[in-house]
Amino acid sequence: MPEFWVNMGPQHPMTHGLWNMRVKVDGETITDAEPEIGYLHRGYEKIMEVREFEKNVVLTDRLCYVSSITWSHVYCLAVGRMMGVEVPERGQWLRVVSLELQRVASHLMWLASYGPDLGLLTGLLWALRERELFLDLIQLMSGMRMNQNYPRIGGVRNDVPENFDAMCRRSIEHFLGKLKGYEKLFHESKIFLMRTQGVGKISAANAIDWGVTGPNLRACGLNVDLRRLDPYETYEEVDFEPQVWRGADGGDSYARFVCRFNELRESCGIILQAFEKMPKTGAYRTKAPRRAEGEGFARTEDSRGEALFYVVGDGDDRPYRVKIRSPVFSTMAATPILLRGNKLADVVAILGSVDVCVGEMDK
Amino acid sequence: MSAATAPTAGYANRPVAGIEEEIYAQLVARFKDRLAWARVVRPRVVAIAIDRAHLIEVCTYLKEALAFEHLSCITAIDWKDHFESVYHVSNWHNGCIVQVTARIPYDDPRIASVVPLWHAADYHEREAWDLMGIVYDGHPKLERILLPKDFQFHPLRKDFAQEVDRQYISRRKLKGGK
Amino acid sequence: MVDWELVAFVALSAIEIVASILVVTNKRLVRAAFWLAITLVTIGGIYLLFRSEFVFLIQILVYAGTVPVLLLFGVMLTRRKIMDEATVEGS
Amino acid sequence: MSHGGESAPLVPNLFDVCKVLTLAILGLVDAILDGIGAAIPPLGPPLAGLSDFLLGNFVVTVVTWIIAMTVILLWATLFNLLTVMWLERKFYSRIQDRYGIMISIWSLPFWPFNRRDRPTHKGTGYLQNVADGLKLLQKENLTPATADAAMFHISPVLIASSTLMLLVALPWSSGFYIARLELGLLFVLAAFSLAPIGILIAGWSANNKYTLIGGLRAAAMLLAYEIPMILCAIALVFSTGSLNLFDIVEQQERPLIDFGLFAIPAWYAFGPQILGFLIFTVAMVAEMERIPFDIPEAEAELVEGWTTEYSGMRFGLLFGFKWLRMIAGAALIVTMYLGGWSGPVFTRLYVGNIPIPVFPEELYFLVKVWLLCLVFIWISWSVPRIRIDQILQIGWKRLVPYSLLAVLIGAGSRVVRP
Repeated sequence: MPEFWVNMGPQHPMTHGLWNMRVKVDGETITDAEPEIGYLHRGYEKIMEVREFEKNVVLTDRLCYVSSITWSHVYCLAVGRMMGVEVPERGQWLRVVSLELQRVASHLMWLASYGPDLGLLTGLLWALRERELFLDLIQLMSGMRMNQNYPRIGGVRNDVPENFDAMCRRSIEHFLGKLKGYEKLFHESKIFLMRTQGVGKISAANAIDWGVTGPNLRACGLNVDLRRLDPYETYEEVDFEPQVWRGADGGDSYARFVCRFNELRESCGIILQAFEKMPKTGAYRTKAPRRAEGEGFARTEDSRGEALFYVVGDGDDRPYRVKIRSPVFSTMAATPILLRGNKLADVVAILGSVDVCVGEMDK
Repeated sequence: MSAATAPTAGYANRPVAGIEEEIYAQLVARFKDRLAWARVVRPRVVAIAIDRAHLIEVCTYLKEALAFEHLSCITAIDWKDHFESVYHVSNWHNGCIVQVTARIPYDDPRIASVVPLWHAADYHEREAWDLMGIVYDGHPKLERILLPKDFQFHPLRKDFAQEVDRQYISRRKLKGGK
Repeated sequence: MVDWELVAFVALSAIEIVASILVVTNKRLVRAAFWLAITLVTIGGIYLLFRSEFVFLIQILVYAGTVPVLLLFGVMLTRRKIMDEATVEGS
Repeated sequence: MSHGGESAPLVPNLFDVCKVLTLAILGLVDAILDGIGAAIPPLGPPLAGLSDFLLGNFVVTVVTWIIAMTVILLWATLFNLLTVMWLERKFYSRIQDRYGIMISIWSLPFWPFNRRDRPTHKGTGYLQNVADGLKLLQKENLTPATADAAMFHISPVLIASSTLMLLVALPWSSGFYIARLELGLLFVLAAFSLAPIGILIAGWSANNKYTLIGGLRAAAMLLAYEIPMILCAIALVFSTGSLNLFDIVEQQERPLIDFGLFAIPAWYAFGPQILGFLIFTVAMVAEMERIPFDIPEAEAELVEGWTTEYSGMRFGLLFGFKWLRMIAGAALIVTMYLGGWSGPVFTRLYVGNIPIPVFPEELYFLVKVWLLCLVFIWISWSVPRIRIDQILQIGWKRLVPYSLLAVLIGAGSRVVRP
């Protein structure tokens, strides 16, 4: 049988967005792969140059709709560092809470899309059911389910409602109970293990070289978590365990799955700790100046890896240049390595496990 | 190096206190006269500026001697009279990040590619070429990545006018401000 | 009275002859395989006329169901070019 | 089984029932013709000749056949197919923690009662599949410009007709059937094996890479799973000594161990054929392309596999007949291994002198078939999809050797207990 290219995208059930994975198959085996991205390029970096600093938060929300707060946050952090704005302690803690809630929601969205990738539609419905809990919490916090527009330069937009910690505690308790069901559905399913174990392997050296970050890098056995390694906000004071694949055979889809899955629990733990450690009252926001000059960057542990914003100001009230470093953009460069030698059906098992979000990738 | 034999012990995932001063000292000692400027920005962040001719030298030193294995980001900036290519290179062992700013003249937007050092630079350099028009010499496949293949311009350049006024007019601007 | 068996035999034979001619004259291998399947099914029908149901069913099971599939499989695995050329207007 | 008396079908003999219906219809036509002949005298003699022809043996037989086949078709598609589709959609919705389809006759706008607070979303959802079918009927049938149109159009016909052929030989009870074939088992297996060529042709003719790969996968899977299926049938035939599905069911209609109050029936699934039963069931799941074996139309990577390019009712036909194949497969398994229409309790209600079975054979058969379908549905909504190489490994390296073992066991049990 001759080798031929199969377009998986731009409109394909596998892509979860608008991009194209071209794979060259020999029968069923992938001999080459080439991602084609840019279908969703909206010119963020250019648009942000004509909007005032504060108003860009609305834009950064829309970088990735499943993980809005983390992206707005890293932008606010970068601009705040450029302006030299100190965030009050309660504001920092609120940021941590919102980030972790968003991380859980984002990971659940990933879990929801990973199920149907493997033909397990039940996983989708279950994960979306639990995602509602966290969307409700985020809604209580920010007023919106999507595109929350919550972080601000120098803090957060508003304080949390009364009894928010109790609500979080209740939801998280319920959620942790439900996680056992997921383990039955995923971890204990022989077929799931057959599909994910040993496919899409990448070595740690390759992963570092190609700029793979976040859970995908930790799945290779590298203990690298920016919340720990380059702490921002109040993550230094939180006691948590970055989820690293400790087994011998890392770097495959299963390791990525396990790392991400365990992060759900870890993030819930962080939220609970944050409520214990945060000051009960106090300012949550400081006023930021309108104009700024200089440069600043911030990198955070986004749900998908290392998110970096590099902002340059020239004394105007708008950024002179903004650069968005999307973790998915970098991971996408490494996908041919992940794919080569696997079967055509593994494309979904691999690309689902790296958690692609097209909005942030194409900017 | 497979994942099983990776020196995970080397990745303690804890920031090393005072690492920025150490890195700064080493960089200054090594590239004393070739640095346009260098400073410690904040804990774990060092920023240096160089000319484009020294880029590969500095990057090789960072990667090989100082174990900066991870290229986080490449940014191209249009300063109207010159370009800058900014590299954020980070170290997974101690959490330090070095910002290398390379200056590129406006009339000759070329700089050496760092893909041989970090494959991560591949897409970022393609993107910088795509949006800013800086040619990265030695890049294996310098093609449009985000924009269509037949696109004619490099839209992030400042002379690629954005229709600011039609999109967004600030109150200050209405009053005749900047 | 019409001999219906004779009619059936003649009809089946005619279909079989036409189909077998199409097998060898058709340029598209997949169509040829389809006509081969038709030929084999009609042969099975003739077996049925001989009151040998078992042979008929085995004929359907093996020759109509499996042999063309194997043949098509082999064709598709060994041909250098599987897909037809695009013949949309303008390209 | 002896509990509650002899089993009896609700339809004692499909052809007799249909013949009564035929005679009634033809009698009505005859009466009308007589009336016309009486009203217009010159037409009398030719109409009398026509009615003589209509009531002749040939026409009655042909019309009876047509009516019998229509009854079976309507029974299979309108009742069984819709019910099993509804069962699936409701059942997997419950697995997924949601209500599932809810549109039923109560929620239709023309429903005259209870109009003010019509329970739009409180129905049982039985009509949803009808609505979906109607929607598919309205849709345009697209043919890709580069497709081999003739083959593209012929393959749904091939697949649908071979699926309907299954219904000819499947008995729903000892009286409710079309043909009592001596080689019924072989016939059903042959009819099952006809569909893959249609799938392969469909995959090739659409001239699309997804359909092509889907078709090739279907062919590869067929080769791997047809063989264990037939080997298991051979193993069963060692025990039954017959290929007649009626004989096979009859042999299972006795208790294996009688505990007095209840009895373990002598179903072949409980005997030495258990291995064959399991392998046959697994191979059947592959045959009807359900998750975890639905790789020919793995929607995650191949969009819809070999059905990608079909639209409108052609797609609806292929899609709906998947369930029909599932029903037929489940019915075959029930007939072969799970005792067919035999059941524990049979009671008769006498209306005058006519015995009406309260628990007819059809009921037991349907319950078994639907339960088996539910098991298939349960499996397919709780496991992911297997990869092509793994599926072929399971087929060739596990099922084929095990089915050979089943043949050995079947032959051995024949020798030990003749």
